Amino acid sequence: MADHPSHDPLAGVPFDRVPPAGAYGVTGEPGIVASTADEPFIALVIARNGHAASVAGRLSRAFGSEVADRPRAAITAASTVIGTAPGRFLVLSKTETDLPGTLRALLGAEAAITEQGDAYVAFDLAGDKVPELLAKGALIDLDPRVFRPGDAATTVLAHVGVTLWRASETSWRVLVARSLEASFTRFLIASGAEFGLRLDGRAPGRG
Amino acid sequence: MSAPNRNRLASGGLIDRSKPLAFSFDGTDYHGYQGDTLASALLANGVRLVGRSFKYHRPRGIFSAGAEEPNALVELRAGARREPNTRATVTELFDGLEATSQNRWPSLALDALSVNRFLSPFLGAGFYYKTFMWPASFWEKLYEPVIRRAAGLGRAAVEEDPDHYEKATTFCDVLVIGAGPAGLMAALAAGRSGARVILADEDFLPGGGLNAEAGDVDRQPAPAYAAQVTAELASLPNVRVMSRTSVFGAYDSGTYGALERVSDHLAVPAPFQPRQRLWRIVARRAVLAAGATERPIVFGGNDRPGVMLAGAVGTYVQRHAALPGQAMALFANNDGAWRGMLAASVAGAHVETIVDVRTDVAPALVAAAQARGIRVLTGAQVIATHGKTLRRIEVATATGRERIAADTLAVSGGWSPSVHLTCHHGGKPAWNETLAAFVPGTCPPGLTVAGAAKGLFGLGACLRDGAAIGAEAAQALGFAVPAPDLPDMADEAFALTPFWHVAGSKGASFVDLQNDVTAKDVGIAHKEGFRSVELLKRYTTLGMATDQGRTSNVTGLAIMASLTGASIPETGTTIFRPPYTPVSLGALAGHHRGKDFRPVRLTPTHEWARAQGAVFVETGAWLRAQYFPRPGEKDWLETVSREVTAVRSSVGLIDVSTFGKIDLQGSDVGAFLDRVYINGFAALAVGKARYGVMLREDGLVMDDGTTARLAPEHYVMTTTTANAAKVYQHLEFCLQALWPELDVSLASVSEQWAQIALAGPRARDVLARVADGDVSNAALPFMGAIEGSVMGGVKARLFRLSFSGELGFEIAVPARHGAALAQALMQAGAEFGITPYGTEALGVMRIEKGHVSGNELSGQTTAGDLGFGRMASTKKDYIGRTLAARPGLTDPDRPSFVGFKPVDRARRLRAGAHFLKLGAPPDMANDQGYMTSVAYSPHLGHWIGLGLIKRGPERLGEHVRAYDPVRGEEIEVEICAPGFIDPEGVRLRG
Amino acid sequence: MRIPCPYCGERDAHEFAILGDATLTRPDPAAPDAETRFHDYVYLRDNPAGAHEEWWYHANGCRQWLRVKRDTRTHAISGAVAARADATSPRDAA
Amino acid sequence: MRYSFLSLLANGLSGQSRWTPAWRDAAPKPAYDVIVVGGGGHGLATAYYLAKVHGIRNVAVLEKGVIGSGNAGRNTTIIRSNYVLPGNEPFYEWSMKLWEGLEQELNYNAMVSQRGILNLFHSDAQRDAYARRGNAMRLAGADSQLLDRKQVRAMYPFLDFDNARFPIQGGLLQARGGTARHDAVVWGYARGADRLGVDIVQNCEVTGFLREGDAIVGVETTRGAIRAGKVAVAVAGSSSRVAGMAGLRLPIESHVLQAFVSEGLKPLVDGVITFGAGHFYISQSDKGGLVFGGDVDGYNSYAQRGNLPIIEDVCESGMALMPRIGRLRLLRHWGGIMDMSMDGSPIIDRTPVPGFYLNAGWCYGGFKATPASGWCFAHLIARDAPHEVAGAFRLDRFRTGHLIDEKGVGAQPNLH
Repeated sequence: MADHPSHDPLAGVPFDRVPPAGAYGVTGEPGIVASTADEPFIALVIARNGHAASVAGRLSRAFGSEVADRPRAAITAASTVIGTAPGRFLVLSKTETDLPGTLRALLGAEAAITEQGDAYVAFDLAGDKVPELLAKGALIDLDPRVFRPGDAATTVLAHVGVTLWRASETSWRVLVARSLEASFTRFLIASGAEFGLRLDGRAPGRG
Repeated sequence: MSAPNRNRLASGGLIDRSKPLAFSFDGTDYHGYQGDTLASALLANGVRLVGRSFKYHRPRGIFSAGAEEPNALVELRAGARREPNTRATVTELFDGLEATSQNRWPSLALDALSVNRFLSPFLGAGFYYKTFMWPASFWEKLYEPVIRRAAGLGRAAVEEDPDHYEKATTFCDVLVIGAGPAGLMAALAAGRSGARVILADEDFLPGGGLNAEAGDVDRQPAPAYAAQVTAELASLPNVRVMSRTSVFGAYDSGTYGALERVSDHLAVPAPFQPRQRLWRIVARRAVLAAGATERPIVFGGNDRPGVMLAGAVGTYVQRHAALPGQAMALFANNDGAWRGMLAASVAGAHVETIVDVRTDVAPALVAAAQARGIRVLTGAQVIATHGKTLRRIEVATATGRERIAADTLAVSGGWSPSVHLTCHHGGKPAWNETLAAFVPGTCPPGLTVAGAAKGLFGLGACLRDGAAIGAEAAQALGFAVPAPDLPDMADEAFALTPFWHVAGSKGASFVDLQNDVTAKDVGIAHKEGFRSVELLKRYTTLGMATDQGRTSNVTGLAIMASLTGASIPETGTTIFRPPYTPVSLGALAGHHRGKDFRPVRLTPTHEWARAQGAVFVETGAWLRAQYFPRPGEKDWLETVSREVTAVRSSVGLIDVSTFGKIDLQGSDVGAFLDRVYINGFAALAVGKARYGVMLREDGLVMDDGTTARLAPEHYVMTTTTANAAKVYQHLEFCLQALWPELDVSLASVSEQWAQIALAGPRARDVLARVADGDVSNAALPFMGAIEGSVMGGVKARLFRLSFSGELGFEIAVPARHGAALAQALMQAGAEFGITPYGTEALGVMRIEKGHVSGNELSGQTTAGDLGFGRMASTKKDYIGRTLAARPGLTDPDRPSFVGFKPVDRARRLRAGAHFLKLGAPPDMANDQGYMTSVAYSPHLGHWIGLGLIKRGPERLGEHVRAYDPVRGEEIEVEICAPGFIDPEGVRLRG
Repeated sequence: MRIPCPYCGERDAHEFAILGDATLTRPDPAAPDAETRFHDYVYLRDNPAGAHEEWWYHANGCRQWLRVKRDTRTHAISGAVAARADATSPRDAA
Repeated sequence: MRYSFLSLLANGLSGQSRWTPAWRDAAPKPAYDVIVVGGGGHGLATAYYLAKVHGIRNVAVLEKGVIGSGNAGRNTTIIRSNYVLPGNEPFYEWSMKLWEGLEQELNYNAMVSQRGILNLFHSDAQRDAYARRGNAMRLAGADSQLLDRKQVRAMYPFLDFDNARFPIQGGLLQARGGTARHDAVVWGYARGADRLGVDIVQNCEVTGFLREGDAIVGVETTRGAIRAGKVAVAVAGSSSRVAGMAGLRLPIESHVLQAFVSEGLKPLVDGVITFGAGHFYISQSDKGGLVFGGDVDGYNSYAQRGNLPIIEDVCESGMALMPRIGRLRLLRHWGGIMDMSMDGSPIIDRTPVPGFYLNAGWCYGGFKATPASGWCFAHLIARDAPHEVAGAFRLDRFRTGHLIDEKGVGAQPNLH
């Protein structure tokens, strides 16, 4: 080990700490920019038995984008609604400070609402190399020709359960359980180092 | 340095003579060129002795030019990067390469254990099973250590592997395995259709056999044609060419395992590059175009350095411009080998003699050989070899015997299609009489075989077949395939007479070169009844070496068949298990090693706890604060006792966010809880929580926890940390599979809520300063559960619960506020000396209180065992109720839950000690149960324990032995009720 | 091994947990021979070499319990449906 | 032919020409006192002890393929008696004792090698569980030692002590544990049984049972009908199928367990090590290959092969435990069909069908049990009463609730 330096992008970073913001891996223009700066309000909507279609319809009308009862992300400037299971939707909003209240008012007895805004850390991943990075952890087909903008999946990345979707041609989002933020970030850094990865952390304040 | 290599042709080959590469073997410096393998470079430098065999330590040379290599295994690199058993034949040469021979001492040329070969008359197959039994005790002490030291091949590195590994998954329509003629054409046909194609090839240069082909293809040299097709493939956006990538296994549902050697051709990996990458390739269709492996003929002295497969000679001459020797002979049974040797001769090799077992070799071939000055002996056999490395061969002809000078003997007994991956789903290859070879049998679903791998041995046939199979694969998936443009190629006729073993040989005739299995060993196996192929392999170890029997399996089978008189297919088939070629363990592990072995879960207060000086402990995936030592404390026990005392006397706090937390909503939650808990929940009032015990359907306890009713149709359940996922899965099963009619929605909120337990007589005083509302006993009585807010508006759930037995609260806030809550509580409790405590103190207090936890919820205990018998409702059905009534689970003799005190209060108790009656001999019949949990109780000033003992609750006050021989201890303990402190529960109701 | 989750699409079996035979029905606890029936339900298995219908839980996905039809000799999977009657496949509905 | 220095010498000098078959490849007779179905280690050991201990020599072992081609040849060769429950531990300790004299008993070197088995623990709760187990072992007369981290480090300094995700805290050592050469065990019992007159009939698959009323009085096979006083079945992996022919449903599922071997290496791992924070155990064969394994793949299977997730899981655990093995290579992996019972423990019992005796449910622990399984099954067959160390292995224990669940995971075979 002594004779050659090893290139460990995580050298010196304790495993039980979220790695600090900064540049990791090869130098130069980063192939991937990862950020947790955006902290949406999040709630889980569970349609009660038999109400999945109706709930999807109401969500579509309220959030202005076609919500389907399938693994898709319905995206607008202010919100994203993702199907995670039959009759289950994760609603993300940048603006609804009382998202559960809004949803209860909207859906009434048709759905159970659970606040989840603190359950997840939302990663924004941008750059051409994102699919290659994610392929190092995912067991699903994330080829950009197959996994199109708006496609979503609840799956596992390198032993970490995630809900991810492709927000646009070049950006991807991943929701990770809050307790696993450090480990997931380590995966991103270890897998993204060959492309160069810039990590933008959360703004202090809400965290 | 750049002087030409001794055995290097002046021109030709696919090496770059402008790029010399320095390397060393056994400490001697050499050089080769870009495009060499270690084997070709060694040959070019005239190195012929490269290794020692496994058992007899016989000198061995390079035998092949590929993954089938049985002899030329080296330790590559050094130090922490040492790679034992590396095949020189597939090792791409790089500048600075360092290789060492292995399995020899003190040196390759002078190996002490080569004396084994003089013992070889006694060391035949099965030898070990018949001896070393006298006296019995000598096996571990003497025989086995000697055998173990002598066995094995290379040495593992001593240090940790410094390189990185990765794993990745990719998907395609058509996976083409092998980039030889058939594979290239298959990839081209499928690629031109627009299908997503992956072409994976183990070599660093695509082309396979084309790169060793002397003739033209499509009016250009074969290697140039390969390069042209490769270039087109690389230009197609839907095609990915993966060189240095071995597809090693065919797994279920079209998943293939592949190993990409990202950096093995470099001295060290480039910055942030892995050494190797494991690929999981999910393919809708696969084309196996893995080619074929040449097999030798078995004869006396066939293992001498200088004896080499004929095709390998062709590869070294044509592709690497390296001459394996200066005076070559061929021993063959087929025309293909002749053509290869003639081409090598044209390229500059000195081929002097051809020996063929056949008498009817095509006159044109004989004439062509003779025209090049080659002596031809037909109807002849090589019966022996001579020289330390080969110097002469001994040939038996119709007229007699003669010795012929040769330093290289090319051998060809025909070709075995590389059917390996076709066997990975259990498919058995089928014997083809014409080819005298096994060809693919039933293939894994979606996989078809093309080219030589299915027994097509002509170049033109392989090209055509590859194109057809590639097109067929794409078409089957709905892609329109343009008509492929095929090079115009005529094929030479296939002519081979099966021949396996020169029966009248002199000296040992090796079937399996690496494991030193001889034809005689096959004979022993036959005599002793190990005649089926499975028994033959196991008894003789034939085919079990690192080359997986590529050059030996069929020959061994054929020799056995000739002994039994049965046909080869009757004797058995050679099947192959994955991996196709050995795969490094590092690659299979990928990034998941060291601290990254498994993800770590951190509590919302992790950083806060660290700042408080916490020592952390792994609790499943979680890292939790174990205790918070302070300067001057001499050990953990002092720290923990301080924490416990602080809680019992004033107030303390602990993060309990790791508990599973499940939101249940709907009109049927109460009914649902009634079915999953043994006790009743339907009548639980809003604003109240209740402790519940859950069974598995087999009647044993699964988990416990509290469930609170926050609103008429909204409940929140807590589970133990360990069982959080299991309980959630169980509840989903009940709801989705058993009772889908129930109106209940489940949502895990474990991550959403940070939860902090605040306990101690001053707990309410502290909470009152942090909570925004009333937390008086009236507003929040024991087992109360309310929603409110803390810290001036942070949403909170407040529970009046106690695990410690003290006045206690659990305060849940959205996770991001967890650390702030801890800080606020610390501040509010400062005047009471509020103390953060860890899992150890929590454990002490629950043991003092007599609560069960993980050690008691072992999956082996019933509700009755744990003292919950009376909790179980008799008015309703619930999961586990029926089977919990079985006699074995209701036997009053079952070990049941009680407490224990040391009779001598100064003694320490140990969990895991077994209970014996006083005076009873220590044996299994007298085993009465065991201590599940122990703690030092600072409150009582002595150790206390919880445990399970036969009829425990009936025996309070009785003394028994706590027997703990693994720690050399045995002490007398008194059985007592499990609640050591405040058994009436005054404190927690205070 | 890849399992066609009706909601998520084809996923690696690594994402799932298996519970076993899905042809068994939880007995009526009020039946007079309930203990025998529960014994059979909890413990006895046909354990066929061939077609097998089994419970798989998509733990790292949609958390649905699926009935998967799989051949225990070849591992070939011929179909998967969600346990819940009303949780029809969105692909079927489309 | 008895193996001795003399016979070895004579054969060495005669060009190994005088060896005779290790056992006769017998043709089936029309009837036997006892038919043992299954020519694996357990079946052959049963036949051997029937003949040797109970004098019942008119016995046939029927094997559908060649002997030892099932799980007997598809395991990681570990022998140990480190169980905790009273139903198990005395049995496995009896097996250990039989291993210790086996080679002299059989005149066959099965390479029984007691280089020790070390179970690592990584938490206080695991330590407590291992202490409980170690003490139970002592109660049953077995050996056990609870080692601390320092002692483990002295034994195996190359384990990851400094950068482990789940630090090693210590281990439970059974010094008498170790390995045996699995094939040789089969061959040794076959040779021993054959010499006592047992017919070993290969390529003879049982296709049905001969019945008289309720009772089973023989078998139908691919080589014809054969009558028997008693039919004893020891066909782990196929137990459900064979019992099904007799109309029995069993508390057993068939699962695949993979095993792995590396390329041959100079000595690296002396004894057997099991990782307590993942699914991994490892030893090194006398030939130099690292032999290792992990968990079952988890799903019912008769395919004798597994999949990548478990292979990766095992190698991740291996690298976490021994980070020096990264550059070593996996040479082969294969799968065996495990008879996974519903409480993780075996069955040696009569059945409700008269004349039908069952030996089944060995999960992944069958190899180490081979001698005692044969001994106790022979006892049961000969005397129609269970042997004292196997008395808990009853078929009806699931009905009565007298479960033997070492892991406490309940009726979920893939978790045992």
